[in-house]
Amino acid sequence: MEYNLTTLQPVLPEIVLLCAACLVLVVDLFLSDRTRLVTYGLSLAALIVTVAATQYAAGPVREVILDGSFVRDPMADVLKTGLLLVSLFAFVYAKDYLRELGAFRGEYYVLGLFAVLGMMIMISANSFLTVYLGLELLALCLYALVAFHRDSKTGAEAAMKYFVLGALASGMLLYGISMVYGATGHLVLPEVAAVIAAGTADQTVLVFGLVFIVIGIAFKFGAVPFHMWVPDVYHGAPTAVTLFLGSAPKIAAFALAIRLLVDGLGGLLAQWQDMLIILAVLSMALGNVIAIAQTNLKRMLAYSTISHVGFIFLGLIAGTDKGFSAAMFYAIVYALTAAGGFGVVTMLSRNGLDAENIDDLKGLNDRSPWLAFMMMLILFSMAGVPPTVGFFAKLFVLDAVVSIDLVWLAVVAVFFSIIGAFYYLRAVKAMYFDKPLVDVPLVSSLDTQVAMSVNGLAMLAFGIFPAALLGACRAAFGG
Amino acid sequence: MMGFEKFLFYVFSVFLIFSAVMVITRKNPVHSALFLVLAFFNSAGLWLLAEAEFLAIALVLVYVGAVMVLFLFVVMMLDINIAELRAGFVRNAPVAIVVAIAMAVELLIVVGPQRFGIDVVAAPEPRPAGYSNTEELGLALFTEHLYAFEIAAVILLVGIVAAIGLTMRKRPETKYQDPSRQVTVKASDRLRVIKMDAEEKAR
Amino acid sequence: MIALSDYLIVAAILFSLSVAGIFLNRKNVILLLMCIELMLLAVNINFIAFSHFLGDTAGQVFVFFILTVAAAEAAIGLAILVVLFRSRQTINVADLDTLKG
Amino acid sequence: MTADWPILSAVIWLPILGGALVLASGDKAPNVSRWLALIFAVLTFLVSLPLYSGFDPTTAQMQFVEKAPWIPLFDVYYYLGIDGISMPLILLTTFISILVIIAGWEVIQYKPSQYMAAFLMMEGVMVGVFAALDAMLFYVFWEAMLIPMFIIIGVWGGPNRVYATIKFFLYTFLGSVFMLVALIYMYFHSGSMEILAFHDLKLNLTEQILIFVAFLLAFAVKVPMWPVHTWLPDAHVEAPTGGSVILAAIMLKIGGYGFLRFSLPITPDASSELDWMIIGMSLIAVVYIGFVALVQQDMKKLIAYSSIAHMGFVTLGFFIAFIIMARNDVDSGAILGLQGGMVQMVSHGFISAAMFLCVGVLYDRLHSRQIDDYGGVVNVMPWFAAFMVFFAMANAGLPGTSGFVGEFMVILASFRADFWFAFLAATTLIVGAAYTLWMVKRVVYGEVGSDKVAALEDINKREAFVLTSLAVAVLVLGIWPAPLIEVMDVSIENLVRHIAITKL
Amino acid sequence: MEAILLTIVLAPLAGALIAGLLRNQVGKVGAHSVTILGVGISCVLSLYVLYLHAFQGAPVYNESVYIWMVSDGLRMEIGFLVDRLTAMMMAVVTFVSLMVHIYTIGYMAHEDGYERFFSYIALFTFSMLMLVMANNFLQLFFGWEAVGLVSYLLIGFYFKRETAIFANMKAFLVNRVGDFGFILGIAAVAMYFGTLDYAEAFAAAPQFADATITIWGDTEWSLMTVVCILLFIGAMGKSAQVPLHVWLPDSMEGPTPISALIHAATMVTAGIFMVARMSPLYELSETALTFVLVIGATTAFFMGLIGIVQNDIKRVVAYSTLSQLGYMIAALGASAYAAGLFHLMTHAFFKALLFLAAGSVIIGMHHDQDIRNMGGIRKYMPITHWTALLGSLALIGFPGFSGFFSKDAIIEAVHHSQIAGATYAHVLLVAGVFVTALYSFRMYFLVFHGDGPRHFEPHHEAHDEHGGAEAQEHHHVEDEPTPHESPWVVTLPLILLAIPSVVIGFLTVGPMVFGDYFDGVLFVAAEHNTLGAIEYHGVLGFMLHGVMALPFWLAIGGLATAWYVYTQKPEIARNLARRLDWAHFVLDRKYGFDEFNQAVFAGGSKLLGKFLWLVGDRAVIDGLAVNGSAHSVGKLAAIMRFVQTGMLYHYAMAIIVGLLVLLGWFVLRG
Repeated sequence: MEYNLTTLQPVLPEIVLLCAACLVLVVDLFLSDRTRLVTYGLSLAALIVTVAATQYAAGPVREVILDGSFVRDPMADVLKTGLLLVSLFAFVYAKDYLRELGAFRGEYYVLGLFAVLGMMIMISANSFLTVYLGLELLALCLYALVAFHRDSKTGAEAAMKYFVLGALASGMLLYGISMVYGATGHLVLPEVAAVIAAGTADQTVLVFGLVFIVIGIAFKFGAVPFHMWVPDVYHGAPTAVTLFLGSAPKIAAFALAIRLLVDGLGGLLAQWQDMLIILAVLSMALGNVIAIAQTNLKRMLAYSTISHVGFIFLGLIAGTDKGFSAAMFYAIVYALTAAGGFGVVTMLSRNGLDAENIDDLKGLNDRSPWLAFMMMLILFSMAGVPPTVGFFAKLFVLDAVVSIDLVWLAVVAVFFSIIGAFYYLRAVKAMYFDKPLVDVPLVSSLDTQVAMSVNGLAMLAFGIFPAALLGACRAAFGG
Repeated sequence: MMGFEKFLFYVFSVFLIFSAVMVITRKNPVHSALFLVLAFFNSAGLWLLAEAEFLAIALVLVYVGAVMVLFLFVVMMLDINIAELRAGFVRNAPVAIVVAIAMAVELLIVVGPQRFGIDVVAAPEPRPAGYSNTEELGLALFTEHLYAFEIAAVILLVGIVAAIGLTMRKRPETKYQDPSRQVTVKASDRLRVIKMDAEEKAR
Repeated sequence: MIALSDYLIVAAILFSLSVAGIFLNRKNVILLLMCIELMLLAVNINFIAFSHFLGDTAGQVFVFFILTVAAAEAAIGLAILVVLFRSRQTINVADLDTLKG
Repeated sequence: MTADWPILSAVIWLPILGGALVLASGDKAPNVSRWLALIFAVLTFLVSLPLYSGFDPTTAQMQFVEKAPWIPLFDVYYYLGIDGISMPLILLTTFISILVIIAGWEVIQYKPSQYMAAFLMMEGVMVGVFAALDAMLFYVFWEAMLIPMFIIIGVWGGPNRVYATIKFFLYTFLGSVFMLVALIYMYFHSGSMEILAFHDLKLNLTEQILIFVAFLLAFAVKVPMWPVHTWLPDAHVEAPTGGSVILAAIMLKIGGYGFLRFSLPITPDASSELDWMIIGMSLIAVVYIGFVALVQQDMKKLIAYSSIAHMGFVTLGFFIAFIIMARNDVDSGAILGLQGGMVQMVSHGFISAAMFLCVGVLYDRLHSRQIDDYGGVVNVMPWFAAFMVFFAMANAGLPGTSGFVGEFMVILASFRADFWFAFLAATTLIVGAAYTLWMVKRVVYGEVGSDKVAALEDINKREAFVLTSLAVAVLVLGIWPAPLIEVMDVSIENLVRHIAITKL
Repeated sequence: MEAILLTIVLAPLAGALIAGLLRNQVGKVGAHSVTILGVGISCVLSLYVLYLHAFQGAPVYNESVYIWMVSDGLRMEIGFLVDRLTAMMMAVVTFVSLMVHIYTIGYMAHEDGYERFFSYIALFTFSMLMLVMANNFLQLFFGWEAVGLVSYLLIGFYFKRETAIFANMKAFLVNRVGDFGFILGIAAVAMYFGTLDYAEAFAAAPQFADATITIWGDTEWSLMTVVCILLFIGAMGKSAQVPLHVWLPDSMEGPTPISALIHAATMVTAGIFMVARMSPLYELSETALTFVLVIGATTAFFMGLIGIVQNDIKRVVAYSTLSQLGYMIAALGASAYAAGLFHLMTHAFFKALLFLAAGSVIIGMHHDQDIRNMGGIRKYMPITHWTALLGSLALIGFPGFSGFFSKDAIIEAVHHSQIAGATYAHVLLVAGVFVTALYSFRMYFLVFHGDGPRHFEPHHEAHDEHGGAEAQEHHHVEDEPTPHESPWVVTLPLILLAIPSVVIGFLTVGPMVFGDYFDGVLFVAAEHNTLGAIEYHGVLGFMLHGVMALPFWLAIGGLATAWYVYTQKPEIARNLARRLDWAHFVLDRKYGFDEFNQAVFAGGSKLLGKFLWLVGDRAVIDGLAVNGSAHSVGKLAAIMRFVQTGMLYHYAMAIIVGLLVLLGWFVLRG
């Protein structure tokens, strides 16, 4: 096996990001709090450069290098780009919040960059080993980020819960991987798939391992009943972290699911389909219903996330390229939407007040009509109301399940989305119909404003022109 | 006929399970930690039986030498009220036992001899003499699994950054000088003259 | 001869015990962490057994990385624990209930 | 026929663009927003006129067709076109929108730019609903409508607006999502999202019934039909005048339009199978709601209930067609009923708009919608009273006003289906007159009710203009409905031919 | 011809629009000038048209003006059918209308809303003309409802008066009940005959003579019976037949000129006109004719009875109108369409006269309408007195007066009728003659005879309600405490109406009732030809025959009784009222129709409405279904959130249990 720059080209984005992250890490050591903006700027630059590298490395042909542990395919290109952009938004939104909080430290960006790296690794993973390592890299960064604001009691509590449950889930995932390894004798996903396709592996053992693996995936997504960490962590973490945690990892989780369930265990489609149906229905039901009872905005969005996970699962359940691309579309769109949603929450949390209750949205239209409008677009997108992109995300996954004659599942899904609409509407209601509780005008820096505008209008733009993104998602699955 | 290997296997297994049971039932976390060390030792023994010598050693070194010490350190450092933490232990026991048995049954049904017995999966030929498990592992690590190895490095780096970032804090009571600030200080930073209108005397 | 199933059964029992441990020691975070270590141990036994019986080093490599990750994980986990203890003066899980509902 | 230039697109996007501009103009100079909004509304109306003048009433083909790929991977096209069914409704929309802008002129002081922008955008979206020939495009417009309306009711509405607007949104959302599933299902089976392709899609009876029910939920809520009507009174009561006008004049029509464009032609056999249910619901709407309207104390609520009753005629007219076609001894009447329903929609668009504007005129002055707070308005507002009585009469279906035409046609047609249908439908002559005139009696006539009423000023020129425009429309349509009928004649005939053929 | 007809119709409309919409510009004089001009043109041209048809034998004009719409092959048009019947109606309508216009100048001189009033009555003229000139059912219904609208507006002319605005709503609603039947009748016509055109419908009708339809269960109904009765229900509403008569007495809340025009002479006769117009249909259903006959006769007698106990001068005339309408309807039921129409015409003149005279008296009495307060007015208002006397004589059917011919013809025709119910009808109609004479002359004597106004005191309440007229009235009271003759604009119409009231019957009974005037217009089946059964040998012979018949003597008896009781022995009336207090009570309460309607229909509707609203909408649909489900979801959410305990071990347990369940499900299963 020869290594040279040419063979390593597919892995260029990861290399670039790693180098950049290390650079940020080192540079940050020499910065004082006043010059911390350099870290911020470098981090953004790192992401942008990585985007460029991703685009440079991109191509329609699937490439597997590094002895089968790394794969770069169109799906990876799209997901990575999406991931990086969403992270970019998250980093921008986080800046002002962290400064106000007095926690504008380099660690956020360093750990954030490493988390992004972890996710990219997951996206490009081609073996159980890489999947696991990417997952852990992400998870470890996130655990640390959640506890990152050391003065926050909720942060530590959330981090502890997240950590224990995360470790438990990864233990289960590993147990599953070990069983699949035992049954097939391979760790590289396509080889596993080949063995399963050949039918020589013991089906029961495979399904046995599959159950554990599905649990690992479900945990990462936050699907019911493996969702319990989601509300508490979203709620307890500093909003800037929730923002990051709630957006980009959904893309990675999608990649995780595709890599494991499709690339590796595609032969067990019938089994994991049934499992995901159960999880999807539970997620949509529980997420939407409990969200109604929430008064904390972050918590509400957390439950909303759970319900959206149900929808992403719908696309996976279909088990067709159409379904996968629909789920991919959904995941990317949701990540972008969630970034915007939590971004607004960070922007509200100014002047040292951590505004995170729905009541804090009150009168937003009076305080900042533009921000309110963006938030409205985001909320309607989450609710799936056209012409926002959230609608198309839902449409495509529904189409996917209808295509496999699971009309009942589509009906269940839309039914719960009605319940879901209620709490989004309540937030819109607070912004537009209620009088503000405080009269402080909202100020935010230019970069935040620009990012928020781009983010909010993207909801509309992708809604009116969904074809491009859908096309990219379809192309990722050979459509 | 029960070979010596088999005998050792049983010994290690029984000790392993025994120590695992002790881990989860001891009142004192320190005892638990120590039993966990014992469990690691026993499983290292099992791994030796499975010809994974390097990992057996690594387990002892990494886990017993580092991780468990860390555990113990933390347990000691944090002044923990043991009694409080033990509350409900007995009450939880039945549930725990039921769940554990259910879990074990489900697992054992799958992993039992029916599928993985010796007659189903033949024991591998013993490694030839001179075989170095470490060498083979090393080769695999630095060729086939180089990518993973690099990632593991990053993970460790993150571990360091995170652990330091989380636990290290500048103590406010510690007084220290910052030369750069001393040099750049301006007079206006130190003293500000505020011009005030004369106030009327309150009536 | 030691059968593969023997290893797996031991691992399975270990796994079950770790689950039981989670149920038993619900209040002590450190013990929860230890139980998870037990679970990882079970996984590792699985991998090594499979690796042995399959004559494939990949399983051992996996275990190697699990050990690595587990070490980093333990470091971070304990760091979080310390942070938690500093802010709460307790590691009683029952007291970690500000976030709920 | 394809237009030389994309008129339909212009009619859709011009107001939306205008809305964006108005929104951008902000609230610093409210008059700029108002004039800008008015200019765009008038412009849109002018642009929409060629739809009538250039319309070819001799063909049932879609006209002014525009087709461009939108989401090719999903076979979704930006596909617009109109026939005789949609064209009148589009003109109605552009016409009413102007009036709404004018009606909100100085009444709206809180964030006028957002108010105007919401209405303009809604105008474009509603036109889109009528013009869309692609099911997904239709659905997008259909749902997009909800957002501005939600905001309009919620921001500029009355005290209980939050309940009303959320109820409105969820009700309609509930109805429409199931339609979405049905559309997807048909897409799955036909491989096309074109509505016209759905028309020819073979479906067995079970499929048809399920699809029909899904559509029914969507359209029945929108119309609204009994028993899913309860959002309407609440929404109307709380909505600002302009909101009520748009809601009553156009939004409800979209439900009726949906029946014509989707339910009937796509699921003719299910429609035929379940016609009794729709007819029952329609008749209940006419009778039951009439009585409910009778006892309302709130003017807007009363008019809202009356809207439900009037829309009952629309659905009745649509579905008696099946009974008529099933009868051997009657050879015509189906077209009459369908056309009657259509005319009733257009007419109700004018009349309900006018009624709500009348109430709005009073509300702007006294800030009360309670009938009891008024009385003897005619003494101080004679011109207003004249309009109010005129529109009340139109609402009661007086011949010579547009309100009569549709009801008359539907009664005539329903008699062909069953004597008792006509009997029950005709009770509206009595009940409809009763609740309308009783309200008029209590509000307009009598001694001056209170000092507040005594201080009322008669309508100003702006209000007079709005009400006069509507009065003219109501009269013209009542005295000479032939142009309207001619426009839709061929399309409806074609529809009837289509639904007469079973898909089984 | 079309130009003439259009001018006839549109001239009043133009007047109405100018007077109504430009009222601030044209002012009072402008308003009445323009409307009188319009109606005047219309009247002159109508008379010309009548002349053409009656004397020149002009052909029947049946053309459409424009197509209203064509839907589903059903042509709906606006068009004119002008034949002798129409021409007669047009002449009557425009003439009476013109008189009323002129009269109004005086009557309404000091009222608010002067221009509005003129606008309304001109609009009414237009509507009525549209009604009578219609050549199809649609336009008939147009006119039908349009006159109803104007009637509504005019009854509620004094919109401040609670009774007035109650009355106008009541009038409209009761009419709507009639229209309810009417529109169903039209629907039936459209369905079975496939057309709304009179000529085509009449031509198609005979084919359906034996057709039946099922409405309820398996009972077969004759189609023609159903159609005719449905249409007749419309006529019952408009022509105020029992039980839909309740609105007419209340309609007296309107100003007197419109009581004359609308609620006596023209609009209320629309029902009679309509049935006559539909004679080709009615002749096909004997059941329907019986229905018509019975309703008419019942109305004629029982409504007349109420007239005896009324004290409001206008109400007496109103009940008289009801009764006379009953006569007309009865005539139709007996297939004596010509007689009915003839009575319609004569009645239009003398009843308009009576109303206008009553109005004149009311002016003189300064808007006091209670006849008990009047008396001896003949001294002060000679013209009014004499014209009223002539009108009353015409009304009771005094030989030679117009009413005599028409009423006698009706009674004779009913007498000859063979259909079921004819005997009942005959008895009632004959008895009605006595009643008519009694109430007419009761009023006459009470108002015009006796010693001076018994109680002359301006009715303050009434004045107050008249708003602006108040100051004016006080002025009058101070200057002239006694009634005085009305100005010429009031008396001139009285005189002009008195002339036809007296002579028109004498002049036209021959051709109209027994002659060929209506040939080709009215259709009478041979077996129903009751008029043909009457032996007619010239006007004088008819009079001679009439004088020898019972009705004449009954009329004289009624007159004499009235004279005796109300001028000589007033105590008799009081004693009688006390003795027969139950009868008096029943009559005074008008048989309780109003109370019944108010309690059952109005009250019942409100109750039903409340029930449906509060229980149906609020409680069940909104409460249970809508908010109920929303609340239960909310409750569910509130409960389910407790699953999220915040306890780490619960979360871990969830994961483990989830694992157990999934394992159990998927692994153990297969």
